Amino acid sequence: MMKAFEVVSHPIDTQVYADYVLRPEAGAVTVFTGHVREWTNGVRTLYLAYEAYVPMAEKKLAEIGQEIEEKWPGTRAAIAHRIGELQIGDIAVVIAVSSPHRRDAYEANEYAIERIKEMVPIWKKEIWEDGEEWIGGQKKKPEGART
Amino acid sequence: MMKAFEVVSHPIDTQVYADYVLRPEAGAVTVFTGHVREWTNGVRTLYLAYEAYVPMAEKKLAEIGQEIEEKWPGTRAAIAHRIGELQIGDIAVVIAVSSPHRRDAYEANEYAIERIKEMVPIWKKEIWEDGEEWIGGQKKKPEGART
Amino acid sequence: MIRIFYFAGLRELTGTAEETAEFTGKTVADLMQWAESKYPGIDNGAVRVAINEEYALPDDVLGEGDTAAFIPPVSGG
Amino acid sequence: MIRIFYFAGLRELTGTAEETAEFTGKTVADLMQWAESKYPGIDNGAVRVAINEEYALPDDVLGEGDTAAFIPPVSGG
Repeated sequence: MMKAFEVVSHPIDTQVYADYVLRPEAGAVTVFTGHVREWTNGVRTLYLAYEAYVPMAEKKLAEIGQEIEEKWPGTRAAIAHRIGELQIGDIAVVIAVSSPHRRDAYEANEYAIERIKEMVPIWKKEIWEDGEEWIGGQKKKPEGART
Repeated sequence: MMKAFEVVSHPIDTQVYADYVLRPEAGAVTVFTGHVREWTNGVRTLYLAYEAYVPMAEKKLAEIGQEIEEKWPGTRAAIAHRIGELQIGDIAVVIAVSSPHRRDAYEANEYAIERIKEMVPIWKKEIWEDGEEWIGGQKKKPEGART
Repeated sequence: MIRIFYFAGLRELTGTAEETAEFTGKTVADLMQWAESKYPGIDNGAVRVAINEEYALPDDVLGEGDTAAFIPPVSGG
Repeated sequence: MIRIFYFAGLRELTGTAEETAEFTGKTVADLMQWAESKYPGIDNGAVRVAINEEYALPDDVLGEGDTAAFIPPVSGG
């Protein structure tokens, strides 16, 4: 049985979260998945290790869900983040949002990933051929202006 | 064997399109699904019927894919639209976009659905309890400003 | 001869999905005028014509064997 | 007694994931000062402290049985 906001240590099946948010009044569903990328700034990643403060992370994910339902009434959200060792291409995070109209589904979904990167206690370690490092403070990297 | 830009008359399996766009350099995948909604402006829909000018529609979907790869270099897209009779909750359209960074994946995905609604020759007929009507000119409805 | 397709509400208006007509060398505007006189109401200002699966302009000229399609406002998605 | 958790790079810095200490009635600022003297470098300006799974302020007071966590900059997603 899945929880709508959860940290898991198994591969993520996105369909579970898309199904959870679908309702007869929902005309639009957005599903975002964040994947382990092989190359970041010219450095080749072998794999990643994610760690979380699980109970707090699940609480914060649920808070993000609440924020979304308040900011975009009529939406429903589900979020899961995987921890442990992840290989290139694996899904680290899935965010599913449904809403009657598509614009809200896009906006609320993007809001969720921004908030996750700001405040959910989950950490990523990148393992390269010649070393490894815990990544932190990513939200300070320039990513273009928020719309 | 799926095509990356296709009109289909069977239920849409979103995973096929998400898998198609995933590559080792893609850190983000957005999958949008448009679903048959039960209520629109207070009127209850029983089901929908979609019709397409299939060869032209597939050509136009592929053009949208090209536009996206030009506007957001490094992205890859796949789009499918279903035709025939669809029930409440069924997926009418799926748009999958991958990109190295998440912002492009959101923007390009939303661009695709806007373009579909502008220029892809596909038509929706709503069937209600007391009648039916071909829907047209939807893009003229106010939907909020484009970002 | 060209082939002419009608879709969605226009198919219901004309009562046919497809027909052929003699329009080689004539323009899209000519075709529209002919269609309006045959199916009053089809030229309602919102209909586009596609030639060989591309949106066409009123001055575009039809060639032998071309396919024309009357495209009402689209509503996919 | 309170329980104290260390995560990610801080766990590697301290060499421990969890310990207990006597901080009942003291503040988060006191806890941070104690941690910095025990594990130099932990108070690097980017670390947040959570009490019972909520981010806390320096003046917040710890209660008996509370759980404190040192939260380095997060990097989920």
